[in-house]
Amino acid sequence: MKKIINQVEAVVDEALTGLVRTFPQYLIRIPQSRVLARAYPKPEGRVGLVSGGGSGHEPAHGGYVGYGMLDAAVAGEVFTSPTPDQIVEGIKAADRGAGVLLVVKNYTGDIMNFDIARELAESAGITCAQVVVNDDVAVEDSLFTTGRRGIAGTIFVHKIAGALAEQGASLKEVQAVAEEVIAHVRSMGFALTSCTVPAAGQPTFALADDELEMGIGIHGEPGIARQPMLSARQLADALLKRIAADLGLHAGQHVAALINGLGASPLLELSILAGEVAHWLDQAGVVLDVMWTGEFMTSLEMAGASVTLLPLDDRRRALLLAACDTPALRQGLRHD
Amino acid sequence: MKKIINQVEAVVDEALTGLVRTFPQYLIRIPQSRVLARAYPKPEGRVGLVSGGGSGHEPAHGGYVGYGMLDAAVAGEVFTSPTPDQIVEGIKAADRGAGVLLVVKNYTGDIMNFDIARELAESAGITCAQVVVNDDVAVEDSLFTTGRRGIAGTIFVHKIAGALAEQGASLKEVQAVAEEVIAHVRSMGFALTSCTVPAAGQPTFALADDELEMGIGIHGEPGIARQPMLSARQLADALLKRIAADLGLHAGQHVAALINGLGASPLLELSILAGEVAHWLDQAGVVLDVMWTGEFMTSLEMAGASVTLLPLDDRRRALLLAACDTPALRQGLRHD
Amino acid sequence: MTNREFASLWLCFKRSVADSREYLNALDAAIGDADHGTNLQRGLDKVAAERAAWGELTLDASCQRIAMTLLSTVGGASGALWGSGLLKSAAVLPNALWCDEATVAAAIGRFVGSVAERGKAVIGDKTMLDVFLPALHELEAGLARGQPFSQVVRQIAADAGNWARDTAALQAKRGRAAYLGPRSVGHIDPGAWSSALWWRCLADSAGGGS
Amino acid sequence: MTNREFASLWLCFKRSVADSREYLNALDAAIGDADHGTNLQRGLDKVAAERAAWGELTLDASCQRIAMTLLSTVGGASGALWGSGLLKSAAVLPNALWCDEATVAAAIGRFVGSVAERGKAVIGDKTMLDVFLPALHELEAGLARGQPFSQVVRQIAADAGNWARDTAALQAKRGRAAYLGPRSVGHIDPGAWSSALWWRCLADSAGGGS
Ligand SMILES: Nc1ncnc2c1ncn2[C@@H]1O[C@H](COP(=O)(O)OP(=O)(O)O)[C@@H](O)[C@H]1O
Ligand SMILES: Nc1ncnc2c1ncn2[C@@H]1O[C@H](COP(=O)(O)OP(=O)(O)O)[C@@H](O)[C@H]1O
Ligand SMILES: [Mg+2]
Ligand SMILES: [Mg+2]
Ligand SMILES: [Mg+2]
Ligand SMILES: [Mg+2]
Repeated sequence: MKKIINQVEAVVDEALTGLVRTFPQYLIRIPQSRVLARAYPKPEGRVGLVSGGGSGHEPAHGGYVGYGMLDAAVAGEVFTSPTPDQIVEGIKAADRGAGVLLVVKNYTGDIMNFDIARELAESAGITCAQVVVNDDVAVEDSLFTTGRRGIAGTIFVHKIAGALAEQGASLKEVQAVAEEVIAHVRSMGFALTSCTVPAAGQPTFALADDELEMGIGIHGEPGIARQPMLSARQLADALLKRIAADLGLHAGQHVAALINGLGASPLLELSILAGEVAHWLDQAGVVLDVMWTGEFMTSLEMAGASVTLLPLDDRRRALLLAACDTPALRQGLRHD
Repeated sequence: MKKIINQVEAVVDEALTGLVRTFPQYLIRIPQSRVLARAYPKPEGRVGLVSGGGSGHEPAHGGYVGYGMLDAAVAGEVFTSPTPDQIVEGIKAADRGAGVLLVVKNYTGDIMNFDIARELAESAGITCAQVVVNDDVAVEDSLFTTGRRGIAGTIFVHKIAGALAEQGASLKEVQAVAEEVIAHVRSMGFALTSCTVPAAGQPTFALADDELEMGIGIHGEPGIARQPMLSARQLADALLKRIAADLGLHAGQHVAALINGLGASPLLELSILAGEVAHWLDQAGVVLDVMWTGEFMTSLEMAGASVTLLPLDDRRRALLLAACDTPALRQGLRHD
Repeated sequence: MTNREFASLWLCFKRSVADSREYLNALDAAIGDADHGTNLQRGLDKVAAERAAWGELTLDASCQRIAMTLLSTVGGASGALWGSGLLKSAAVLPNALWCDEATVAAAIGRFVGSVAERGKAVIGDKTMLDVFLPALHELEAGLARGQPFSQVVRQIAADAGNWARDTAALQAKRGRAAYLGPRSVGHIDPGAWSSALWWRCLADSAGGGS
Repeated sequence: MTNREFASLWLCFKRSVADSREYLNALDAAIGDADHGTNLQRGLDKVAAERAAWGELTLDASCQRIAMTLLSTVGGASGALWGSGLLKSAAVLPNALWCDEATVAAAIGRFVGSVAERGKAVIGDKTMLDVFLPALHELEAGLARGQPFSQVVRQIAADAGNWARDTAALQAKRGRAAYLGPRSVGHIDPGAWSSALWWRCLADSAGGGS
């Protein structure tokens, strides 16, 4: 294992230090915690947004703390959901007196730790609501199991719910729009390499030079199938077919797409995938209103990517395009 | 070699297609060329900025085309400087009647191709000026060789010269500020892994699991020395010692720092390095006014990073912090 | 069970997990995210480090402290399950330095009930419950038959490794491994394995010398 | 030299470079960026593809076209050097289907002069000039001695591989390899090697059958 680190035990702590040093105009760290909160909190009386989860997904989630998105992000150990006490700190930091929405990805650990935290925060008098993102169509959505994972589609939830919260909507309204996004957003990813959890010291799995893992999550866990390597066009097709089928996508529909690198795949390759996704949608008669390409929700230094689609109506489009100003996502600058 | 591509010959072309599909509000592609230009050109009478070079450094340089930075970027094949005819297209696209500044990185191929292009453009009646970035202190600056390489410090040149051009300064003034930045900016990098040029099909060099290459460039070429792996703190120290010595850096000086990932190193690790750089500067009594951490000038999927320092005076700081709006760099949003 | 025995149970568990850390991570790498050993070790190291400061604590208080420490240092699924489960156990344990064996069984029963309720897993879902549920059953049955606690627990400790190993045949329905679907078959559940280690420590600490 | 011989020189060079592509890339990987074979091949493939459309072109025109094609498809250091160098050669070649051997030598002389001027390299800098300069010298000396062109060029072709190989001992002073400093020693310069291939093709195409 070769990484730009000091001790494996200190990775999360030191990365948070570095983020705050890089983005002092955006982020503060709540003392003695692993919570990043806005350097300039939103006005009193607005709904707060908290997200979080294991580390190793940078820029998620600290990178989305700022105007128009999150109010606080709680970082666990690498790929380990944060503990309830830390989440409570995040909720307190985000609370501006109008309630706090927790955006949780659907993992047993995250759900349970956020549940415990919510119980604690509510007994401390902070009204909380929670939404659970489960956008990964690679995983079967069954009542008898834990259901689908939450992956990169979470960023669209942060963006749209964050924009509405910034406008002064109520907790109910912000929760409702988040749930509306969750009901529509679908993702799927693949890996060309595994990643190495620092504390484990070796790659979680091994792939031959002509293999890929299809339907990968964001924790280095194996995907749903190992298969021969595909071209960018075939990859786009494999992901989009499954996403489109799940969504019942049809010609004339408007969508936003997120082409998300998992860590080691360079923008050169992600751009090629973006071009193929756009081409596939063109062929299907689907209107691509917005596309974001880059690294939004990574899996340490895994090579690979995920594709997310979110069907848009006028309101979701407007909220998605609303100005935001965070370390990792900035848009809406006005100039000549 | 496993990459998200179709055919190796089409990599650059398809990546440009994907970039334009992702950023239609920022970029257009000049037909039949590998030139990306602003979708909304700056007003007539302002100085144009053109940069470019081999591909494989994404988001450089197309990612910096937009308000406050470049007017056009010319992409060569992977790690191969663009040809003169393409550069001429870029110059034409950037020309708003007040002359065009070419920002070239100091590589024999780039220099010669830009030289030929400049001769062609000037004979077509476009006034050009050129600056050559050579910030890499790993390479000895000698009159008898090609001198130092241009690496990530180039981004500061784009930003500062671009901001001044946007304000309506003359070609002479824009060139002068670019040269001023070049005179002050210093960088150095290291690699934990090699990268694979798509057309070559295999890694340019091999590193053992406990080795790194110190003083690496951005083309997968070997660095100046192979040495045992270092911790993040030791890496920061090794780079900064050399940069500081070259700059004659002293306590009380104000600087901007750029922590630049080379492709595969995740933000988690870059943030740790950023924290160490900030800590080193604190210890040295140097005032860190601005720090950017992320992927700015990559070397395909190489793992590793470079650190850049630019001493600041009030004018350079103001230009560095001025608003800009490009695919890869956006700042200066005003909000409550 | 005395408070000393209770403390030595957790120190034993800390050592066992540390010794098996790589193995637990490897089990988790096959069907999860390679951190189960790291997670438990982080929490148990903290428990051991804090123990010096406890002095003579009553059973309810020490169980409560261990619960809070695990809850705030382990994270992940196992942190929430162990932490909140032990909080329930603490409510059953007395404000005393000793309790009888029926109370120990009741405390374990509350723990298992809490894990099942929070995690919504049932037997056969390939989780820690595939060790804890049969173990609890055997404990209650043995005590009901009038067998000595130490003997019952030693037998459970001997069986627990097999119960954990048997999870290899199961398809995961809960936890991170569930996302693998049929691919989860063929691998032992890491949480089941660490649970077997806990029962071995219980036998060693409270089962009386052999 | 006839225009047919001129064309066959370039088709030979295209084939040689294609055959040596991996080797040229490997040489460039050691002290540069692993693309020299890919770069030249891309340009020469284009030259060969366009050739069909040329018909019977005069020497100056075909040299000019090759120059422009290489200039606009090769890129990098070698694209600029070969392209702009050949543009200078074209200015020396006649508007005719044939030229004498002194004119060929003059054209090569202009090429070498242009490469030296644009690239600012001198002999021993570990570049293509470490083949082209001694080759030009031998050509001019041989012709001055009155030796037949074909014989002189065959001798140069035989020596060129050694001149290229000798660059291994040199430390690079120009081009990308210069950044390696002392680490560039011990590796053959890729541009010197491809230059040796060009001279071999000149001998084959214009040197008369052997
Ligand atoms: N819903 C659940 N009910 C019971 N046990 C569970 C549940 N989910 C996970 N587990 C247990 O937790 C173990 C994984 O713990 P750990 O790796 O520490 O957490 P994470 O899965 O969050 O990385 C699994 O092996 C399983 O035994
Ligand atoms: N200044 C120079 N003068 C002469 N030849 C040069 C010079 N710089 C580079 N070369 C030649 O070009 C070759 C490299 O070409 P190539 O790999 O295609 O371009 P790049 O270095 O831009 O990747 C070198 O091996 C060397 O022979
Ligand atoms: Mg985990
Ligand atoms: Mg090159
Ligand atoms: Mg785990
Ligand atoms: Mg090269």
